[in-house]
Amino acid sequence: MPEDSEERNKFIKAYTAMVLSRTLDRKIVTSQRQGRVGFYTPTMGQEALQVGASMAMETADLIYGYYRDVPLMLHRGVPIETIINQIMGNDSDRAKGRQMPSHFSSKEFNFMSVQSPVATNLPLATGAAYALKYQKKKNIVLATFGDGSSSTPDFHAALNLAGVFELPVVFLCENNGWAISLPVERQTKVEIWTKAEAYGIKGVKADGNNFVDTYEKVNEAVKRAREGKGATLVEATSFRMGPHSTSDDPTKYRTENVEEGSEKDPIVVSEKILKQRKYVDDKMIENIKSRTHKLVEEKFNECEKISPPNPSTAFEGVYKNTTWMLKEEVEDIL
Amino acid sequence: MPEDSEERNKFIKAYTAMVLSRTLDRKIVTSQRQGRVGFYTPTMGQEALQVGASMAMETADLIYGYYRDVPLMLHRGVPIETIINQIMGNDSDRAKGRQMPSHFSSKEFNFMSVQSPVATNLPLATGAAYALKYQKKKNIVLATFGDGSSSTPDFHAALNLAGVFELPVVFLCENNGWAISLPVERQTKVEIWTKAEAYGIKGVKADGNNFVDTYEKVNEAVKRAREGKGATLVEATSFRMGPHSTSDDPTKYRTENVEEGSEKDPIVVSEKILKQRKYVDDKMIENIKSRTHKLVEEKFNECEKISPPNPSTAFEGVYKNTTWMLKEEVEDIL
Amino acid sequence: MTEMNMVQALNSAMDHLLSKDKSVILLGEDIGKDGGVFRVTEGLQSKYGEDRVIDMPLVEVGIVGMAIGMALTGLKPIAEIQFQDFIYTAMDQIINQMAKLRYRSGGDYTVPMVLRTPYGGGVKGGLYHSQSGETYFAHTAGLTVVTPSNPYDAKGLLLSSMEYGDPVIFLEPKRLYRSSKGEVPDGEYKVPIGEAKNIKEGNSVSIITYGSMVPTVLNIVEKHKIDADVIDLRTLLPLDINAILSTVKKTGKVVIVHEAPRTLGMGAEISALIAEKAIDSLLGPILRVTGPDSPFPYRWEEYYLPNEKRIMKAVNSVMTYG
Amino acid sequence: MTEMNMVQALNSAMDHLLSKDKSVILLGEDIGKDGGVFRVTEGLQSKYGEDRVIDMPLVEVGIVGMAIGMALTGLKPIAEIQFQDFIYTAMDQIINQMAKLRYRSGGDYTVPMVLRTPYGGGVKGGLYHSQSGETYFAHTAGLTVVTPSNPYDAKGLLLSSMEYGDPVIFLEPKRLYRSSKGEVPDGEYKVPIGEAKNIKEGNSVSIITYGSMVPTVLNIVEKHKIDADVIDLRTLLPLDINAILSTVKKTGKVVIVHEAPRTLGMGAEISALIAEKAIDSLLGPILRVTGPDSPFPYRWEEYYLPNEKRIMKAVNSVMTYG
Ligand SMILES: Cc1ncc(C[n+]2csc(CCOP(=O)(O)OP(=O)(O)O)c2C)c(N)n1
Ligand SMILES: Cc1ncc(C[n+]2csc(CCOP(=O)(O)OP(=O)(O)O)c2C)c(N)n1
Ligand SMILES: [Mg+2]
Ligand SMILES: [Mg+2]
Repeated sequence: MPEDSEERNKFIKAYTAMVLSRTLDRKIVTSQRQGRVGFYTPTMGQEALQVGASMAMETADLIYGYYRDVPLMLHRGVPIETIINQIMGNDSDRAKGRQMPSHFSSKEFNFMSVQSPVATNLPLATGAAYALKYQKKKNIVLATFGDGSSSTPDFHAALNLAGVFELPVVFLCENNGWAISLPVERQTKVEIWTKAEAYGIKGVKADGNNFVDTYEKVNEAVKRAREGKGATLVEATSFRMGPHSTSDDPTKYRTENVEEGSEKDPIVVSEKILKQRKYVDDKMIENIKSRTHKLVEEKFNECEKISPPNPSTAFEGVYKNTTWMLKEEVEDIL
Repeated sequence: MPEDSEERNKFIKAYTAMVLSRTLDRKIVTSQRQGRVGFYTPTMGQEALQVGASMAMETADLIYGYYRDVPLMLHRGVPIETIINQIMGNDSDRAKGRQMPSHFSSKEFNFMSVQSPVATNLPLATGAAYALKYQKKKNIVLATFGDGSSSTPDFHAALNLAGVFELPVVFLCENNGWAISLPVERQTKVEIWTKAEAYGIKGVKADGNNFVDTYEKVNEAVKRAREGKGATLVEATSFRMGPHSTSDDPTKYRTENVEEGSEKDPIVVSEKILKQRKYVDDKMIENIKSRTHKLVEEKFNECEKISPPNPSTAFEGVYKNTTWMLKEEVEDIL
Repeated sequence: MTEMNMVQALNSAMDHLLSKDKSVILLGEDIGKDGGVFRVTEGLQSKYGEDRVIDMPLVEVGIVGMAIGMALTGLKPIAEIQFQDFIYTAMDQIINQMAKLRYRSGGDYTVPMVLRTPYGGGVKGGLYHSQSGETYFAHTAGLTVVTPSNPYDAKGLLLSSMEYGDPVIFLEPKRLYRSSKGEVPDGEYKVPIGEAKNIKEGNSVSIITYGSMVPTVLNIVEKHKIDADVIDLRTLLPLDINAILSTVKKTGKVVIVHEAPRTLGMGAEISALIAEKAIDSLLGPILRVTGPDSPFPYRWEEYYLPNEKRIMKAVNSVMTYG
Repeated sequence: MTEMNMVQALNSAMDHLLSKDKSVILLGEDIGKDGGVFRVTEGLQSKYGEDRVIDMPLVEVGIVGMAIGMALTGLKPIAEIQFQDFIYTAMDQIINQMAKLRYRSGGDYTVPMVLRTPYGGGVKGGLYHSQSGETYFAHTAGLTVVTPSNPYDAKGLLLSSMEYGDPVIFLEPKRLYRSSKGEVPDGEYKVPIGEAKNIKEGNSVSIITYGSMVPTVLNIVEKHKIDADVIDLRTLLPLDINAILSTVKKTGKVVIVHEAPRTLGMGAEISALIAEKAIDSLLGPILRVTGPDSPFPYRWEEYYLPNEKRIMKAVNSVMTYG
């Protein structure tokens, strides 16, 4: 093993976050089948690109993410409990179980609350970037979305505005090849990163299976944004190794798949990279995996024991000042 | 003068339509100032490009136009009365004055009823093109819109769908340099025709001040569409020589302007083209102008005499079968 | 007649329409190979082809806009929005194009089409997979809004909608997709648009409801042996004013039940119509049992939805009034 | 105090806000150099700069979305939609983001902002420049909806809205922009959100109205010397239930006037609240005088808008009832 180096630490941190996410993913999917979790959108296959992107970000940078961004959150430092509690919708969930699983939020780590309608976070990210620029802050915004989301109105609005106002925002398209059952080739005729040109912003493609490549591409985009050089659209290509969600049956529409542990699995690719640079050996990998496994089991069990929120919380926090109607209605309900 | 030729006839027809439109434009604007017309969006400056585009179309082709498309309609053969009656909102208007002036419609000439929310005709055009393709018709769709309209959700939706389904539709962006007070450079960072690439369709720029150039570019796009080769985005650059509408005061935001009769006036440019080819001389031009002037005066006066529609028509035709509520409401109203 | 659930009934209606008429086209997200996220269009693409059952890119405004364009050009489109919650980016196409084309063109251009979408809660969908947005459509002149509460009405209303000549917003109560079962004719039949159904006769109280709440109301009425006149509206725009006024005149006591939020929910219009046209028949207040004025929660949806406790409280309150 | 019309009052409110707080930002189409198509923002860009009074590209979903993002990041945006008729492409941002962010994030993320837009008819705008879409907003939990009927309320409500802490939909009755005039304080003051105003006392009939119809109603009441209690709602969500119930209890006779279409217009909710909570005070039917359930016509808008004939017919009908 080489001496501890900054890069080594970074890479091990990155790899650990990927493994943690994968382990958690598996745990949640299994628990869903057992009826212990209501729903989930697995993130398997997108770990490397998300962690690569996260490596380029500072904590004070703002993330406008989407429902598959668990690896990104974990690498950023969001406690695993935050993820699990959200999925459980228990009393420790910040939103008290109001949202479906996979709709995360962490103000502490500047990870904006996730909505379901895809890509509608992008105009918000543009507005946030405008604010940061106006306030002369050095921080920037990262907004993520899927390949299918490139067809939406909000994608068009946000990228054009980011171009016109030269905003410090990085748009990260997590191209996993599918929008539920629609393959990306049927979503649009061109590669998504090339759409940047239509908005006068920079476009770049990253190998999303390679966290180093994604890190480098996103990092360059982040730098440009910080230097006031405007927005970038990064397309990171990867695979959706699992189903769209736990409600989805991909055998209906999909013939090929990237298997866990196969050559293309981003975790396997990452292991290779770390080994090549001699940052880890098999034993360390085993170690990380078993530590992670233990951690996930522990945390999951702990979080599962947390009691549900009080039913009243389902009707609180709609406004700063609750309306008289809602007060009246809740009285009738509870 | 050369012998009558097909081209000569075509060009004279084109020029005549431009002059007719310009004359009508002036008449309506003047009448608006006199309180004889409620509102209007002058088309001055966009005559050449519209007539050029119209030359490439067959009557059975479908036009999904916008509020400035008077020259296109006139060249297509839509009677001048149809235009004037719409603007008057009189009893001979097909829509019985329900719509604001400039919101034309002519089912007879396959010119779709114009809406106000800009670019929302584009997805409709895409659907129409899908239908024509599905029905194996040889006809195609032309959809027009302004430069500002390229920022809208509907632009993005329509162009991407036209690309994905390889539809027989030509998108004609009438770039007059302004969206009310916003110059096109502030609307988007790139030339609009280049946005085609983001959708995998063909993009081309035409000199919209030159009807021959626009004709050729649109004609090529039409051919491709007819041959099943998919959609094209044509950007025809021109000028908005007048205000945005009769309610607009461009001195608030605009310093330069293209004056009527100046070198850049598309009517002047067209005269030059026709003279160069020896299709017309000054006398013929005078002739066309005075005939047109007379025609516009006559028709305008005739149409102005037509009585208003019955007030009841304002509440008819909402449904095939009027709802009981509306019946009851109208009884109360009338 | 075959026993079907609502998904099967809808599928059978579309199968029938597609087989009968080549101009019928389905379009929506994941409706083809995948058969729709609720399987309503299952098997139809492989039977009728990719150009007739179209898997659309992820753009609701494009789905609706394209369907309007198709309807304007001789096709008979049935468009699907995957969840009603995601329809709002298409709202401009619905309000400003779909609903107004006939009017603004003096009848030259019309939009005969159906826009289907699953709505309502009770499937653990949270804020964005549970909304009941019928008000947004029922307030919009030019639209027609229907919602079935059982498989028979689902098929019959869909067949009627396709012949209606104007755009129909077809709201499918997703909670009932599989739980509601019943006999459905194999061939063609119609359930008329604009007609409510008196699904249980009674004299002591009128319960007016529709869509997903119908089975709940019927169960409660049966369980508590309430002498209730129960109206299933079936069409939300235009409302069946005769059915509403008849039952009010009969009982004088009204409870309206729906899961959409109370403020400006359908109950508001129903109540206002009664207060306008049948005030003298009323023997007590008109009560609404509805979803509260908040987003729809993931946890505790059983509290959000009108339930036995709340419905019985309202019924008892009007029945013992005075 | 200065005599102002509504345009000037709104301009003065925004001028005040911009001068006081650097985090206040205006964004919209043509609001800068052009000063807005109704001149409401006239002179503000040259005074405060292009980065604070932003001329936006033609994309309503971008205007609203960007404003939300700004509000989430420490700015205090006032966004303008040029005509309310063009707001629908932004409806998803309004319903699914703006209205739900506080709730879905457990209060971690909030959206303090104002979305201004002119609405209503009477300016010869036809289908697409005359709509009164207040129902679409007032049915949406998470939003707050206000509409002034005079310059004083316009400025006072706008100043209150900017301190409200939640998103406010600010509907400006464009017909009154220049016709409504009155004394307006030069400095800061508030008109409270959620409070209606009894603008004329009377005992024989309650007329409940708001926004553009207020001057019409007042004129008619004066001209015909009707002993009417007139309520200007000012806030449409949440409604001022106390003001509504008080006047009903006082007069027992209610006419509601608005120009939005009747079906599921604000009148529906007002009527339903009364039928629910004050049925015993009623001495007759609750009548609604509203725009009909059709698009807004260019010609004959004077027939679309509630007018003297129709309002008087309703007033006489409830006053002579029984
Ligand atoms: C506006 C909208 N329409 C439809 C949906 C339903 N839906 C959820 S995810 C999804 C596919 C998204 O695909 P993509 O953007 O590629 O992201 P991925 O799930 O593949 O990561 C769809 C259609 C939605 N959430 N939002
Ligand atoms: C969706 C929408 N937003 C705003 C408006 C108000 N408006 C009318 S025309 C116009 C500018 C349109 O510019 P452009 O597309 O370039 O067409 P032009 O008028 O220059 O021909 C605007 C903002 C509208 N009609 N539709
Ligand atoms: Mg994807
Ligand atoms: Mg323009």
